[in-house]
Amino acid sequence: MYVAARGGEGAIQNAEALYNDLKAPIDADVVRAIERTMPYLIDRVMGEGSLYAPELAALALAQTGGDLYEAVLILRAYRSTQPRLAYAEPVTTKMLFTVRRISAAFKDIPGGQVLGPTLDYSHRIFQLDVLDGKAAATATFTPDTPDAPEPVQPVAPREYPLVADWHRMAGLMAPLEKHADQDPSDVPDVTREPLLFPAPRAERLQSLSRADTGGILALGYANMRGYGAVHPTINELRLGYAEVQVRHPISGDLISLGRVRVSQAEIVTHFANSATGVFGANKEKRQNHKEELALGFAATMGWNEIKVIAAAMLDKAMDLPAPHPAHTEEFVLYHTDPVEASGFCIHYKLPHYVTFASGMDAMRGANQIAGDEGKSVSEQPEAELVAEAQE
Amino acid sequence: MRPTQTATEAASRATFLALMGALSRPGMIHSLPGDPQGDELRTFVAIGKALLDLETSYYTPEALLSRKLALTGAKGRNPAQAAYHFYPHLYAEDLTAIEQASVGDYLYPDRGATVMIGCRFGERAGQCMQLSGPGVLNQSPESRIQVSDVPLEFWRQRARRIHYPMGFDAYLIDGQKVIGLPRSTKVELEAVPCM
Amino acid sequence: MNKETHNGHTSIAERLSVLSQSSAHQVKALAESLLDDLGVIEVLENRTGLVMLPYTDSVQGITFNLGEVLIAEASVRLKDHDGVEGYGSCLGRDHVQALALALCDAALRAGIRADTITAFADARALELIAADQELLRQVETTRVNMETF
Amino acid sequence: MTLEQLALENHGYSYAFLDEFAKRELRRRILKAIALPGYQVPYASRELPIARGWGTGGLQVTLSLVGPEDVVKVIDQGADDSVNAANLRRFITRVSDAASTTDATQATIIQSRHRIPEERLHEGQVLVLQVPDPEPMRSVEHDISRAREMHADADYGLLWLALYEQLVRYRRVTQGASYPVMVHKRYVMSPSPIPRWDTPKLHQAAHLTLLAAGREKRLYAVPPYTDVYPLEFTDVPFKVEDQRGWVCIRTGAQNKFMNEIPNEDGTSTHEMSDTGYIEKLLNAQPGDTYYDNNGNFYIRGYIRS
Repeated sequence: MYVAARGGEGAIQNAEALYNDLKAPIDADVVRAIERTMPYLIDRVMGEGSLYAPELAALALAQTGGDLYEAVLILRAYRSTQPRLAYAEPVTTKMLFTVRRISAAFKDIPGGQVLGPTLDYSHRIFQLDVLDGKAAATATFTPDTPDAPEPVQPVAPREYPLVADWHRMAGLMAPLEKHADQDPSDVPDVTREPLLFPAPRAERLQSLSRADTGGILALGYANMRGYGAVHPTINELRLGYAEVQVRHPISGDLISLGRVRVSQAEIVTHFANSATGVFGANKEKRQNHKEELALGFAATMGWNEIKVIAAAMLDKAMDLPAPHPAHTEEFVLYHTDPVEASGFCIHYKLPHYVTFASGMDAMRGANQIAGDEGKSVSEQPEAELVAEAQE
Repeated sequence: MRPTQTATEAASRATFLALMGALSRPGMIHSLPGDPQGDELRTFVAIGKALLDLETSYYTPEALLSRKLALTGAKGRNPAQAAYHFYPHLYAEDLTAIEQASVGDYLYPDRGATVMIGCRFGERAGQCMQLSGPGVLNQSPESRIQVSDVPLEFWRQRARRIHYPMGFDAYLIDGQKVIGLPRSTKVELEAVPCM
Repeated sequence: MNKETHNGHTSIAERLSVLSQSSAHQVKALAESLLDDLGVIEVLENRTGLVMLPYTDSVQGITFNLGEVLIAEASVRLKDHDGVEGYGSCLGRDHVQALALALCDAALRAGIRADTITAFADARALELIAADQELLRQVETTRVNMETF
Repeated sequence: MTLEQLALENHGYSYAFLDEFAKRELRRRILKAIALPGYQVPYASRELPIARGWGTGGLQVTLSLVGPEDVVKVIDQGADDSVNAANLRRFITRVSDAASTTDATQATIIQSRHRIPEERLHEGQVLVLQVPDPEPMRSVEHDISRAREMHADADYGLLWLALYEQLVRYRRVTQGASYPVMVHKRYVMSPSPIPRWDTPKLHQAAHLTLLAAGREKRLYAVPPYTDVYPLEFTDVPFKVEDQRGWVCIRTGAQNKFMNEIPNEDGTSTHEMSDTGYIEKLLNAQPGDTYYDNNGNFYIRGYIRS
């Protein structure tokens, strides 16, 4: 009948051991295989974990048996133990070593439409031969180019112009404002300062970058499906590699440490300035009421197209003067952090018997008063009463 | 994972615990760690090391101290912008700097500054003061303090600038000893010496 | 490494960039072969840590923090060579690789076995360029012929 | 000499897990919280290797305070041996080398979820309370920016109204745990989901209480000897849980906060929630408690009902 006197400590250790026992043991080869065969899963963990470290992301997945939220948490917690050594040179879209770049707004764009690596046009059919051990899945690159008899020799450019720059040149969009050179350590940082609202744009974009893919998709989809006033088109979507450049502390020269995978999306809507209430973020500065295109933007570490497309739409939706509650900045940014949302959800597994008891007491007290007066509070919505009485 | 605390970490923590104790019990003297024989700036430098880094800012009129505090990575700022003020000696002309110290705003009163002031405790010539507010036990010995080397005007200025919850928080420092005076502490000047 | 040489000269920084992106195994072997010539080495710093990667929003042009990148770094001083210092860093958590890079950097700055290091770096640079070209050739095959899109 | 020998050892984790930047930030915020009793100070809130919502706010505060000479007590629902308490204690001692105890009066730091010990804490002790939701006005104002303005204006009308509505509907205040309190006559504060039984223990207490919400990134404090009053109407006084007649099955004690344990026949058994106090009652001489054996609170007149 007693709450187990000293059962807690042993039980938690055995529970963890059992978890590990019900999955195959891991070793360096398993971790390496995860890293090499599941780059998109690794990218998702790194993006949400806010730490680019493919080897550790693979280890996190292996250790947790692929529980995505647990893997993200390990990566986030590891960040807390590591000193920040430097700020890299800011990455710009034009500098991206781009391998995929498409626009839905125009048939052709300067630089062209390049599909790069994608499953968009694949038939989602099992390669059952792999299971039967008859054939390896298509592992080698053998371009299928029916209308080009010779193997293609030309090389794609590594960098592309911005579609948005074309809008600007064509007078459809406000010119880019000049921003004074900023010390990177002065860029607002949600990991160093708590998020307060209205959030600076830098904090909004950083939050979206590390947000939960599923959460962003759900809110973004609600926006796309009809709860948003934005009717967006993908202006430009890119996958590429960004160079990580830091200053050599002795010579002051920039040195490159290598590249990391990044993705970014821009979405575009018409009538940024119209009286329909669709305003750009810097509406105060545009007093001429000339109709302009308005763009939303998002980027993340790793290749994760769904997240950046949905996030770019939310970026635009959050600028609306009176958006649907699900698209207000506070709502979106507070509820899409994977570590906070998942942690709070599972915290309900913790005992709450003190708060429950306190609530029961309030309910019994109310019932007694009601009983004395000849009616039961139980006729009142009881669940509501206990809920009110609890935390 | 073997937890080992470095000497720097241990010193920072001990300094912080003294400041936390002092602020929790205004008027009660707490001891800061360190060498009691060191130079007179040592406690200010130690507090700087415990609280400052590149995410915050400081102001001090003392050039040598300023150079030492800069080593923490904190930004040297003017009195109005600095989060932490350090006055190894508080001269009358420094009161204009304290006048500018941030008292925060109603939404974020925690943005009010913290002011460290070098002074002497318990000397007979000192100004006697009665303290009250959170952390002060009525009638306790520490509810009265005697402080010298602080311009009298400072106390009037403090009373004028603090509109609780807005205001600045102060630490009085005499060598290794520290007294905390959060903005929540009411200070009444007494006409006669404490002892 | 995608920077071409300027006027035929490759700077130390460019060579370091190539070394940072070369395989850990090869760079460690190179550094190991330098040890005897470097004299007494003082390792000033050798650790893992984070580099914040800022990103530029293409819509409003503001800079924001995309996320952090795990790196390893090292600083060394060559005590027998006028205290020349070297620094190296690389992606990931291999702090021995970072130390190897810092030693190569110090050796280049002190002019010790510079030819060996330079030859190694230039060979790796060609490999990196070739790998990039191969990828871009593959990407080019995915360009959409607009009449059929 | 080889490269491997030359490389510095990479031990990876800092003392008490958090790096020095994180600790300094927490410490700066804790000092501001003490200067502003009951006011919610925003802080960055680092991620820990424990899930968010499982005490990471309290844990960060503890880690910024703890040293090797500390003696730490960790409780959850009053119990030292509950799974979450055991896990947090294991983590804190593992990363700090601090000792642990179940004795509330021996601990230098007590981290707790949902309870304040029955024995009176003394000067110099720090009680760290884990907070799921720091905002006492959440139920009446979900927009935290707006709630902050209401705190700034000391505008607590909506909260009073909510209590009044409970009175009208149920003839009593139905707020259970997390009973809102007024601190130093200025800020209304959530005392964390402690039962109403524990709320008076914050008033003019000898110890320092630090409260921290990791997920919501707010921390706040009640310094020693500070006024803390539950929101109550002059004619409807604040009431603690009514457990009169409940007897602890293990100790025979009464008038301490009890867990109710359902029996198969529909009746209930009761057991004290504070397991450290049970242990002491059974094996040693406990210290003074906040409530005497007749259920009287030690500050006479504070609880009016």
